[in-house]
Amino acid sequence: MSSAFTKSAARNIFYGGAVFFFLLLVGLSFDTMQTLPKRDNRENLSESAIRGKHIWETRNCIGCHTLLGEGAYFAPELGNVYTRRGPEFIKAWIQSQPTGVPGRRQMPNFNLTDAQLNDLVEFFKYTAGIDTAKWPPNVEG
Amino acid sequence: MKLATALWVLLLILTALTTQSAVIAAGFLVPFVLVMTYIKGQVVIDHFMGLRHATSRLRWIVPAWLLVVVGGIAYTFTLS
Amino acid sequence: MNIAATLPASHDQPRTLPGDLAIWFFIFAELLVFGVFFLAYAFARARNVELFDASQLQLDRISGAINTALLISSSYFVVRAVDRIRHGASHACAGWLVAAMTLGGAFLVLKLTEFAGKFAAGITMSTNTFFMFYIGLGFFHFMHVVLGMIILGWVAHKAWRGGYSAANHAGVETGASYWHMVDLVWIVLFPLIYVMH
Amino acid sequence: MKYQSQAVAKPYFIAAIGLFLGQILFGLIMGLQYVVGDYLFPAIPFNVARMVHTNLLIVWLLFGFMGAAYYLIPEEAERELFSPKLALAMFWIFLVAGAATILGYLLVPYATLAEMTGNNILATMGREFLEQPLPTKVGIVIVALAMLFNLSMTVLKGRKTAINLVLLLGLWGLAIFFLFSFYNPANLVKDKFYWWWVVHLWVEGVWELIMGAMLAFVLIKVTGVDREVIEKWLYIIIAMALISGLIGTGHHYYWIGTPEYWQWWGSVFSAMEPIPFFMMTLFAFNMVNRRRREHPNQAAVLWALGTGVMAFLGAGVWGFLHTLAPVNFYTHGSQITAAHGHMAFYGAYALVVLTMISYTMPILRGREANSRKAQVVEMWAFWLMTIAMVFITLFLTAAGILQIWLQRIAAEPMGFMAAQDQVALFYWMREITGLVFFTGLVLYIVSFFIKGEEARAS
Repeated sequence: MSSAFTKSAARNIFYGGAVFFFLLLVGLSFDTMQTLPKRDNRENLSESAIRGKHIWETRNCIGCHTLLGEGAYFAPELGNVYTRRGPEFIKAWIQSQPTGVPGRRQMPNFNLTDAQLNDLVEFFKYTAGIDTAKWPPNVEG
Repeated sequence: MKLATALWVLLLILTALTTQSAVIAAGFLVPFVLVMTYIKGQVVIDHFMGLRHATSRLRWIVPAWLLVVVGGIAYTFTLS
Repeated sequence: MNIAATLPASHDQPRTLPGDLAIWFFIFAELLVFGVFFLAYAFARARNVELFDASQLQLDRISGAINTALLISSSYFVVRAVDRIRHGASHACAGWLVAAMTLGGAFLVLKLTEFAGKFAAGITMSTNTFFMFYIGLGFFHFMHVVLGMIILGWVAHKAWRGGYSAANHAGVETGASYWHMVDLVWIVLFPLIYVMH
Repeated sequence: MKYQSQAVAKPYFIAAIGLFLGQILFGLIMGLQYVVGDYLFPAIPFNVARMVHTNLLIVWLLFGFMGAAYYLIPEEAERELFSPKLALAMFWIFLVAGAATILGYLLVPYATLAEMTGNNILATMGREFLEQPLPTKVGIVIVALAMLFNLSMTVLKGRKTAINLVLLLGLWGLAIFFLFSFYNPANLVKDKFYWWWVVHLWVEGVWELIMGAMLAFVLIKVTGVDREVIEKWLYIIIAMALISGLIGTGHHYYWIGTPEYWQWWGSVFSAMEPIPFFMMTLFAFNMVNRRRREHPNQAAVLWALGTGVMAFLGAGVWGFLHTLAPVNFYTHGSQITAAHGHMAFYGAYALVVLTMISYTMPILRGREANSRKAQVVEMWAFWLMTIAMVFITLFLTAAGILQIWLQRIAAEPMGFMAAQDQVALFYWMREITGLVFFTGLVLYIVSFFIKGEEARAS
């Protein structure tokens, strides 16, 4: 006797399972949103840092760098760059690009003003303060 | 159905024993509770789910699951 | 009750897995998830015994035990329901299923009371690893009870309207198998999280 | 071709292949920039090349999905498409919008592009894979909605099969989850959290429905196995995909500021994600073994089997490799991710679109199958591309392991660029393998122009 295996049962399991696990995802996301204030460093999300995030986005920095491990893997992790390098180094580095060393990877110069550089650094400072469960493993990112 | 009813009573007794066992001697607790759990699980699998009489090639999966889970839990209690 | 009725129907004819094979894929997947979570709990506990033991003391073991009894009994009622439909007794089948669902509902109420107490005490999934498992796994199982009740309700409704017969009742077995799985998982979950230390 | 309106699929497929070629060309540029850092600088900086590479991938896959849907839905619904004209109009809108976007990336500095296209009104740009300017994003939504209207009307008035319902559901999900790309909060953690509701819920959620439906459709056609059998397995496989994949989103929530319980939830559920892919492989081989006919288009059968195997390897095995939180702690944001990304996208999505193209294109061109000669070339293309992709993945994996060791584990951790210099050899090997892949792709395109006598069922 062959086992009963009907398309309608399979379909019900698909729809039921999909709804069930989507609701679970929504539930966990809801809890995450409740917990985030303790972890996401929102108290340091200043106007300046918000402007910095805008600069980060409109220069497509994610096209080369990672931020908290997400992005391209062509250039260093910047989620913790504030800790690794400090504000002055970051600004000087951005201003001195591209290095023009033959054969080396090049970063474009975005001609940022001092105010924009400060905003970007504020954004990195805010990012470095996010509780990332101790990632990355060390300061090199 | 008499069998099922008897097993139902058995399961309730084993549950009561599991709950009360928390106050018995500590060293004895874990093996006792695990054996209770294993018996209860096997009863549900065999007689409630009805896998004892199933002929499918897949029927071993659920008892194997119970064995692995209970065995794995038992193992971790030997670690500490 | 005639002689045939006292014997499990399965003795008469060899059967494959009860119900529809499709539900068994779902059951296997669910068991896998729960199994991995149980072992994860056990290994996490072994690495942090004091924390787990101390946190466990805050649980209401009696509430957990009552809930175990409720689920086991409802599982038994479902067995009765399947037995009835095998004899073509649609209304009796639906009655037993409603009884099982009532106990499931009681489980949900008790569980919610338990959770409400924990939330009132400021305990969340992020409190510590023990409570991550207690609340997370408890809630996950809670959702399974809800889903199981929806399935049973659907089956009961169809049974009441005469949608199943002694010859054709795979749908009842399908729902029953899922409900027994929910019960089986709780049978392991209760001693693991509430009792063993 | 059973219905005249299915012909609208053809331009979609041609565009898809053209954009695929573009994607690979930019991939080669990037691969070279990994080792010759100043190659094409400042004309095409790496970030621009990457944006073009990934956006072309997304757009050609979308073209492929749309073309496949316009072919598949009428055939399954057993009626003409609701409006072939609308479908054709959407094709041109999407193509022009896509081309304009790519040209925008290449010709205008990104910040200027952002300013020109209203990013200051609603900032959505500059996030990985969602770099498109606001008008493009709105365009994608409009094109998707027009397509969904068109297809839904077709299905509503026609036969409803599991395959066209699942495909339609996948496409609706694709459109709905894309809406999260318009949500870009200043809070970086929230930004990233909901960014994954587009990216993850696409590739490990609704796209799997699209993929499953397309694969099931082709399998029914080329094997002649009973629809009932194929459709119930389709439901079970996609059920498993969503059961594991929805909470599997958690494997992206380990280190971005989200609560730490995601390490447990993400690990447990994403560890199950290989299961549906494994089932899909078994499913494809099983159905082919149980075939009731020898379809003359053997190339399509090869692509279908290849999809099963490569999706399992790329998405399943390579995903599992670094999905558990304790492993991911070290591999997160390394070349391991790149390795997985390449093989998963190729194995699951590029191959399923190519399967669909391989099956439908001869029919769209008025024959059941291409000539033996053309099919042989097509199969060569399959093997070249697939083997090249396996090696690209292996080299990137090797690069990743070495990178992680030097940069994250060694007692004296190296800086990022110092570690990159150490793994340059693997990048060179990847680039060479990339050329092999490119050769395969050229051969694939050539196969469309090879004539000869139509292959017949044996």
